[in-house]
Amino acid sequence: MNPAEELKQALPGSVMSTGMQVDKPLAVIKKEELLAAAAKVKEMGFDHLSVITGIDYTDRFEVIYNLFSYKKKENLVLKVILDHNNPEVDSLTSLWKGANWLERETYDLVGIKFAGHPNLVRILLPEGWNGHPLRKDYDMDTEQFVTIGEDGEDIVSTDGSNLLRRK
Amino acid sequence: METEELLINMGPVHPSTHGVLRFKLRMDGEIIKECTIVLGYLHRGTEKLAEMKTYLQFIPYTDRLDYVSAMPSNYAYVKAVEELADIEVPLRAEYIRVLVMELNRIVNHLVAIGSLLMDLGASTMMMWGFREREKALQLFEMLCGARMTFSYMRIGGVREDLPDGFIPKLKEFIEDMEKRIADYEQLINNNEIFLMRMKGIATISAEEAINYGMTGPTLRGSGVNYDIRRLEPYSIYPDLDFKVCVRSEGDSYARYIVRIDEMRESLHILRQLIDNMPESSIIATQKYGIIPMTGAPYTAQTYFPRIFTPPAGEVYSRIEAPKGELGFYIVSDGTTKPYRIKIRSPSFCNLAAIPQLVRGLKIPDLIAAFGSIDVVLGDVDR
Amino acid sequence: MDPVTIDTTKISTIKKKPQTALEKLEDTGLIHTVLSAKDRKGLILLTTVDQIFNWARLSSLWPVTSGLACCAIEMMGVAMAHHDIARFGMEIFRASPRQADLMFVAGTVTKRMAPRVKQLYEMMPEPKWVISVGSCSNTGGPYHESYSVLKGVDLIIPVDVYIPGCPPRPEAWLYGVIQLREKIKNEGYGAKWGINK
Amino acid sequence: MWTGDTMTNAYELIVNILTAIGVYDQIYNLFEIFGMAYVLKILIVSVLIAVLFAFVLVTVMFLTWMERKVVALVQVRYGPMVTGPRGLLQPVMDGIKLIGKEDIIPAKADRWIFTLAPFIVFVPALLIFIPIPFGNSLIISDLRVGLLYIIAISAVSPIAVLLAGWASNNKYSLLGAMRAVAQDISYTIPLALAAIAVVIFTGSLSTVDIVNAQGDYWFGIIPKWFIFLQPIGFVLFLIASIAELGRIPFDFQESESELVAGFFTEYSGMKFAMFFLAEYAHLFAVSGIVVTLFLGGWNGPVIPFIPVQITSLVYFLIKTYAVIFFTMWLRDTVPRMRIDQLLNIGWKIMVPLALLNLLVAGFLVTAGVI
Amino acid sequence: MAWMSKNWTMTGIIMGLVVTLKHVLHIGDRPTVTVQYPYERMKLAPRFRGRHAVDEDACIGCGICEVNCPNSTIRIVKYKGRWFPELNLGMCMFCGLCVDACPMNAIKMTQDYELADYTRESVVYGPDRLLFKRGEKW
Repeated sequence: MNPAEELKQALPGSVMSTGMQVDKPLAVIKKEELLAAAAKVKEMGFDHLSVITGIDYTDRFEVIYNLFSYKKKENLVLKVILDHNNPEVDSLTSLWKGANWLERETYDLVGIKFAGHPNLVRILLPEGWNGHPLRKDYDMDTEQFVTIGEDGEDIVSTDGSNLLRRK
Repeated sequence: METEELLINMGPVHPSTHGVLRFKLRMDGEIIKECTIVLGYLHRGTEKLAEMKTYLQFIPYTDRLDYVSAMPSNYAYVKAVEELADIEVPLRAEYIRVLVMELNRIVNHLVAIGSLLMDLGASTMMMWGFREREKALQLFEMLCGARMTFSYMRIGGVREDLPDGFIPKLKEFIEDMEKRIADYEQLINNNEIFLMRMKGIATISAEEAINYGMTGPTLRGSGVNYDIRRLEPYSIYPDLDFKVCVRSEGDSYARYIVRIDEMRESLHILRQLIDNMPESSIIATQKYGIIPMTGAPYTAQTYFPRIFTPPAGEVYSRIEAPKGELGFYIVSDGTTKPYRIKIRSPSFCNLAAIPQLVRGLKIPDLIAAFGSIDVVLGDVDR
Repeated sequence: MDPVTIDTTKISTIKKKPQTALEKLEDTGLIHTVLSAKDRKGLILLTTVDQIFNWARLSSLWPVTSGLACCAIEMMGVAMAHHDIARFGMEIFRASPRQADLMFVAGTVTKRMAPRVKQLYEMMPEPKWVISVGSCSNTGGPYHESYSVLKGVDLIIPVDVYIPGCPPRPEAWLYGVIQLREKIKNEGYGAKWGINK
Repeated sequence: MWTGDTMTNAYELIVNILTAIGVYDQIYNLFEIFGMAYVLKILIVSVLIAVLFAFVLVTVMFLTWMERKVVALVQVRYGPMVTGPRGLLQPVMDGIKLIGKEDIIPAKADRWIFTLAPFIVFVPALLIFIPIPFGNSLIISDLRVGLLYIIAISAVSPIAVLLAGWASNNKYSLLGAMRAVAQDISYTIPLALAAIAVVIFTGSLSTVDIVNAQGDYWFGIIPKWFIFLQPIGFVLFLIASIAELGRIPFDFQESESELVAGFFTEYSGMKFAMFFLAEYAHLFAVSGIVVTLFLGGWNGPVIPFIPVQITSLVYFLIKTYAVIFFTMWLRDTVPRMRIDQLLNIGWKIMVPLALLNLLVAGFLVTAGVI
Repeated sequence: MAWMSKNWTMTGIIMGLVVTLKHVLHIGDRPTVTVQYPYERMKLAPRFRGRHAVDEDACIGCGICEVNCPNSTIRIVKYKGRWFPELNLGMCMFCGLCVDACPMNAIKMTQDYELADYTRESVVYGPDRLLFKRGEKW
């Protein structure tokens, strides 16, 4: 029996469906139950949180957690489906410290909020950047510039006159 | 005694941040009380660009993720697409792929060790490391015409076959490398100052390392016997004989020694590959290839799938890159361009543990710890 | 398959090693300035100073240590044993911009990095030069469509020499350095300060 | 005869040479007419000092070239090649370029101290050469407290370093300066203690006396250098002087990968050049002192028909360059230490060992063994 | 007091000094490896990907290279009444996809890497600098 089925048996209320993602077992979790399911999964021995991926499907968001177990040498994929208007899901930082940066990155680039995250700020782009680039509706035409403020922090604006060289 | 805290800003342009990374340090004298890492000074938006490129056009971009070891990045991407489209790769192509990846692993570790020692103040090691790197790069140049950004892998195979005279030169390189590794070890391994700087510094336990999602030599330095080449074998690794190098101490020195040992193992793998190199085509033709022009030789150029459309679906595929677990999460919607590509880069996840590693240490220790983690900023910021 | 043979020997003409004393002097960069100073308009008083200072400047270009991306690794390659930029007296990579004369913009200049690069340039004392290395800093290169990359470093700071390549191989890099040396030879003493152009 | 042993310094040597040629009396009388004989002495000494400083500056320039060449040799490359034959003109070019650079004083820096600090570093670096015997009678002034003078003068540079670090108003500079001062202070003690052990044998602080004490041979072959009497003292002195110089493995004041450029991060142009020159002048001076104290100074086999002044100068320079080469060779081999480890070693190992060494030396001399 | 238990005989450092001295004296196959560039050159591999060259007779100006270029380096422009590619080498990433894509095998990559120039415009290589005739020595 693969781990996704196992998880469904243990928590029948929170697993919506199971399946396979190429060769990896996949379980779709209800978004309210993610933290409980993840705790259960960690208990099952999946100690390595490999990656968190956020995907914008224009009508919905999906967050995918790829897990691996060092003990059992098994893979497991967890998937949460989020509403497009207000994408928010529980943070897994309490279980995996490594989730901290991965969630921040997902927040930064895709714009998914993680409830309970200790420090949910942008990580790759400067604070104040307009929009989340990996969303399909991101405006690629507006140039945004960064300048340094008094205290050494970044200031984002669409006006690059301080930065650009006068020709 | 009450002392005033000192705020120090290291980077983004600093000699020992291996590129553009910024540490914000809250210091008590010379002791780091808190280290905050600010990323994103090299964020180039590769994942967004991937949505605008065809599957083939994205290959050169994977070179520029981890620019010290581009072949594994190439391969990780190509492997993910092949898994998505279920393409079977000819055996010779797989052998060549593994050969270049292992060669690149040596190059990566040479750069890693060299820049670590450079940060510690011993520039000689870096010079010697780059001397051997140059020889490896000449091999790469013979093979694919570029030194760092190869764009050598193709979906279903590799771009070009091994050129004449490649294998003898490779053999020469392996012979030479054996001697040089001995030189490095004599120079630095037992150096008292080096031991003082590295042993017992920035220790991380196995549980913590796993919890942080650390992978690669960094994790193996903490005593976790984990190598994707062994546990989730891909390509031809199941047929190869190699040892997973593990140290149990979990300090900077252990991570350094793991790298030195891995170079030896890579040489061992290279020897096996040379001995068993099979003869076959170098690119898959069964599904997406086009019919070659009559009389044209059997190369990637003639079998080049200009319009490549994998079936719709999602795949996460990962390999053991020199720095750790490198994964590509690809979502295809059945068009010529990927819908979404997410890159799981080893440097990004390994770097996340630095603030924990260096708390209570000093600035020189931060540099040693950071060097021993081996981070490339192109891989972190993507 | 490949009937066209491209004769590469003609492209890469190998420079002759200097033999006579005059050739050797010219190679170091002095003689050329002596000869060319006559044709140039400028303050006569400064011309002899010109020759000496230009020679000194082109002979000891200290770059600032500022690698940005991929090209930075090749910058290390240039400084290492096989190519050895030290032959031109340039191995002193100063970490502090205050002591540097030359900035290699080696790699992608992102929007977030751009003000820092500009600041670094402004911190360097005059006279100073900039070499833009690689496609990314020349024009934005592979990433010129990206939302977070500046489309060429010359938008923010003046660039003296552009070296194409992604990354350029170390010889191409050294060729760029030689081009810069040629440029400095023909500069006036105060060219960088706006006098004696 | 002007090659006699009666001369103690270079002034007397010059006077003797002039006398031997037969012009000294005329010149002396010329000055005597105006009642200004002392001016002649001042003149000669000034010329001597000018010659010394010129010699030091040329040597320093040569040392920067040598440093780059030695690094290149270890790292299997060539080093400077293009400028001048084998790149010999490279340091000159660097100097001229630095003169022509813009001199930046940061807006928030303390203007006066910022400008003053390089001079305070540079002047003692030259003054330290006054009592160093370059050869038989080739010494500006044989001070009776020569060794004390050297240690005292070299203790001035930490003050200037601290001024430079403070005035720059830069955190890296300040940290670098703090490190430099801590390091200098803690290593001056073992340095002085190791030197005093030598003084116990000679009974004099004069550098000339120290060198003369090493002139003999044991069994006619082994020179009576203090390195053989004081091996521990020699090692301690060498390590402490490398630490005082702030070279790898002890280059915390600069430590490029940690503190950018240490206390001179903010300096540019000629002021930076002064720090640079002072560093190498110090290297030369310290190597000279090591030679004087432990390696027999200018002593060496006498070659007939060549004035002893010349042979002794050659012996001294050969020994000094050997010491310099060793420091450069060491620099290319080892990584940098950590500042707390360095201080630990300084206070917990070097000082006790130096004291023990002193005790043994004192015992040997009192017991009359040597 | 952990540092007290360390090896203070410094054999490690002495070993290091020995191996560096071997390099200084070039003992045992440790030669100086520098290639003095303007006077000597490294041997380039035949596959080296340098500046492009376009076969004047073979090129049909179809624009497949333009389409296949990952970052729009190539533009098709009119030259001598025909259409040829123009390459902005300041933007090119030398990946070789245009060479792979060309249906006529007209576009090649030469071994010329000495491309540094003083202005941004002068690194844009038009057909005048790219074209060569088949059979003609370059």
